[in-house]
Amino acid sequence: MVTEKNTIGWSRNEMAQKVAADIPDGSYVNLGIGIPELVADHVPPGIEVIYHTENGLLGMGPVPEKDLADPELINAGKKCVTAIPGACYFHHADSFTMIRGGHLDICVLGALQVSKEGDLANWSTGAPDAIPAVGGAMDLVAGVKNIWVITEHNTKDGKFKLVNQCAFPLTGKQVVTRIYTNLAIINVKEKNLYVREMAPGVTFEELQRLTEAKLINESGK
Amino acid sequence: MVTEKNTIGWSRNEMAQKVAADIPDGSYVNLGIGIPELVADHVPPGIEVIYHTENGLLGMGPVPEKDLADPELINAGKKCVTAIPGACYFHHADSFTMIRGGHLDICVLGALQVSKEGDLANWSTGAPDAIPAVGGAMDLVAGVKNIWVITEHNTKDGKFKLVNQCAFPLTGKQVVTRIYTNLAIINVKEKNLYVREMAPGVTFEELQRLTEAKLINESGK
Amino acid sequence: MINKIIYSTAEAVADIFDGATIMISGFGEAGSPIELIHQLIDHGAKNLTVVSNNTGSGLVGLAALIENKQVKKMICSFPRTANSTVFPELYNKGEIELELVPQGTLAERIRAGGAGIPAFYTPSSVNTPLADGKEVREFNGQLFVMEHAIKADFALVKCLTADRYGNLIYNKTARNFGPIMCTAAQTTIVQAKHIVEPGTIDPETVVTPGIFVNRVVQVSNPADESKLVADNRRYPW
Amino acid sequence: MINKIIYSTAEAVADIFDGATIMISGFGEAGSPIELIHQLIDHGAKNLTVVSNNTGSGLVGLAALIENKQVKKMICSFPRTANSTVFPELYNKGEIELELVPQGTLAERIRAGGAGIPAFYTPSSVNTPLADGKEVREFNGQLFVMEHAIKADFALVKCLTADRYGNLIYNKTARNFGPIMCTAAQTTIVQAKHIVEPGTIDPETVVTPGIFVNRVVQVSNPADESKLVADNRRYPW
Repeated sequence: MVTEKNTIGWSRNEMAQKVAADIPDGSYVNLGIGIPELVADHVPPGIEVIYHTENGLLGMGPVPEKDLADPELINAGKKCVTAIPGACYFHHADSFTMIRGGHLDICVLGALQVSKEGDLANWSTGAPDAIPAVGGAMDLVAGVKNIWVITEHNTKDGKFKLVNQCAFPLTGKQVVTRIYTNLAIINVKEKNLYVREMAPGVTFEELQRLTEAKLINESGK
Repeated sequence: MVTEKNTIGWSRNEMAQKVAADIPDGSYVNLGIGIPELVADHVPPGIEVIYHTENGLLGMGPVPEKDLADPELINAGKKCVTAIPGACYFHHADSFTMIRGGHLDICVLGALQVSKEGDLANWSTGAPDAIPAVGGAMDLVAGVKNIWVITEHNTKDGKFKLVNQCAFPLTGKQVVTRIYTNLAIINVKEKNLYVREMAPGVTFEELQRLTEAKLINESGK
Repeated sequence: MINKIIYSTAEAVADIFDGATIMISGFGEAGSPIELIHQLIDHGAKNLTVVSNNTGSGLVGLAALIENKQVKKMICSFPRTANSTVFPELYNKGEIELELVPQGTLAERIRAGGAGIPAFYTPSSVNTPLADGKEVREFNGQLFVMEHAIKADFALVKCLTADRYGNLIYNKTARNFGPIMCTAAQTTIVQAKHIVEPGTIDPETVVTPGIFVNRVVQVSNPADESKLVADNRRYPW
Repeated sequence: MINKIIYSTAEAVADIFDGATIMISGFGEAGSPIELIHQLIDHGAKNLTVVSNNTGSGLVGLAALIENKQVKKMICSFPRTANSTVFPELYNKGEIELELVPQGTLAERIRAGGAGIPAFYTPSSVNTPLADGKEVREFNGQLFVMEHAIKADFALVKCLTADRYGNLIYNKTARNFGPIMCTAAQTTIVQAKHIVEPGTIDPETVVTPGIFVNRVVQVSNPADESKLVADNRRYPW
């Protein structure tokens, strides 16, 4: 039931490229930790995107040369980054004014599960010995206009991630507007999942088989 | 019934001097518009006081030489001022974080009426054709630790200002901790007025006659 | 490419519509975007709700906007100042509405509007007429009044220096309401004395991050409002 | 004369008492006042409630304070990070309490504590387990959860440069929680790399006004936490 990596579907970098291609010029974007971080590497030339990192920087630039790394210039994943000309620093309350106040255009996050209504679970498996850790995810999904999820279509052991109802604790209810997986790009509209595009070699029937929630095909294929 | 100015009691400058003498070294102080502004002229040498003005300056200095006046460096009364070395500028929400958050030590305000319980009325006579204007007074009395009032003991037409109950709309309830008038210095403690000091030539009987609220004599005279 | 610079004040305010809520920075004349206000008079939008600490002086700037009958309602803390006659006259004739808000509550309501906080509790105005009709609630034995966020359709703000991203710095106490108003409006329009290349403003010292700004127009020699008032000038000239 | 400069970290933290609530700045190691934390370990105050975004790395700094059993409860948004083992172990053994707060709510609760706002409403965490037991209320058709201010007895904060009035500036993203924590503590204790004369910091660029700071101690060469962790160092040395 598992789709093998590198045999069918997009690679992580291809997924990130698909996300990057959808970011309008001039957008203010927050990229979550993990796969979302790859998106910045794929923004097409001529497109200017301003990256926000919730620990207090607007205008985040790429990872520095190793000997130029400054442990006091980091991103939300606590990796060393750089600042572009025209960047600015601010404190945490101001940073979350940007997030909660609706000033960011797009946030790209990872997911454990997404429901057909756009509910997101991405902070806790609810396992009794797991240390719960939420970070800024709940603020991001509550405040940013467009919440895009980038994720493998299924778990490593072949379980559904796009489900009818999230079993894991929610990060936010009806917040996700688009899902990029290794198999498809799916829009969440009016509590339904609409397939916009499928990876080469993926059929709609196959995609539905790998998805618990009912899909509606808008891909034209 | 009116006490004539310049015959008995303290002048405005003497009142301001009394206030200034009571400000501990190192205090953060907000001075209201009008008579309170005189206080800054009388701080004794060796005492360092940091003045806050709610329009965004901590470390307000004296009025500038006329040709050095900057219309973008003003106090709450919209008069040109200066900034001391070590001053800083900030926006209005941060300024009222200082006020509302209890960070200022003393605020000196004018008054229309003060009640025996420390209620203050200083923003509106409630007259039907008066334009109501409150400014920062309600925030100051709600947030600053010590609210001191500096005022003539009676109105120009001989009416009481230290009353049993304020007739004018309140600025705050049980907020005033000390009153400096041209005739006396009065502490407000546990809903009563305690006379700490009287101006030369003023007797307690005379003072009580000019005060609607009952006074308790702690002046030792 | 991001370029928020607009080349005329007329273009900057062109889409302000009748009935809009507009925040206007300034504490008295310090920080008041007088050229943008005058352009709004030329533009002519009516039935405006204006959020600003004062109501203007003389017959220029905000006072002129009010005299021109473009303002239906003022939300402010101190509607009378030394040279303020326009607002009091209209108010006493019942021709303009007033929502009087304590200055710190006004600032916090604007900040809340920008920060996605719909309501908060404050000790200011408890037991006064300005708390009438509002929810009062006890926390830790003390009373507080609930206040709601204020948002605007447009903010008109004056700053010292801007870049094409909309990063701003201000001059001295002219900063006042500018930074919080930038956060609370759908469209923030800024007049800047100087425009510089991105990176010229030290990233540690940016006061308003560009994300809060939509349009920047350069006004190299802004009028000195108090001089206009002293000279009995009136806008439109 | 006002002089908030203290000449030893020992003196700076001397009055921290058992059972105190302490805010500690930093996002990971960036902005973490490691020398003040180590001094607090030497000092030995127990049963502390610590408010900090994370729970420390390796066996130094905040992780060492926790390992030394001085912390009864953590209030934080992200208690596990790459090199964080001390907190998870104690938590799974039931030996330390955790109040998990969304990062933006944590920041806003601290800011509210400093600003005299006892409570506010936020959209963050609505319909999630972190809103359980909290008041949920509708404004303009949307649901919000009520959150309370957090105040502390002490704040331990790291900055770049300070003066004797307590005015502070920070370095890059090491600013993070420092400025708001300074406002929310009864006693704010700051370690600064540089101390300068008043007036040296441009008054337009001060990030934390001195009114929010009680004590400043110079730590000219603060340790690099990630290097200590990489070298498997443990405090006390």
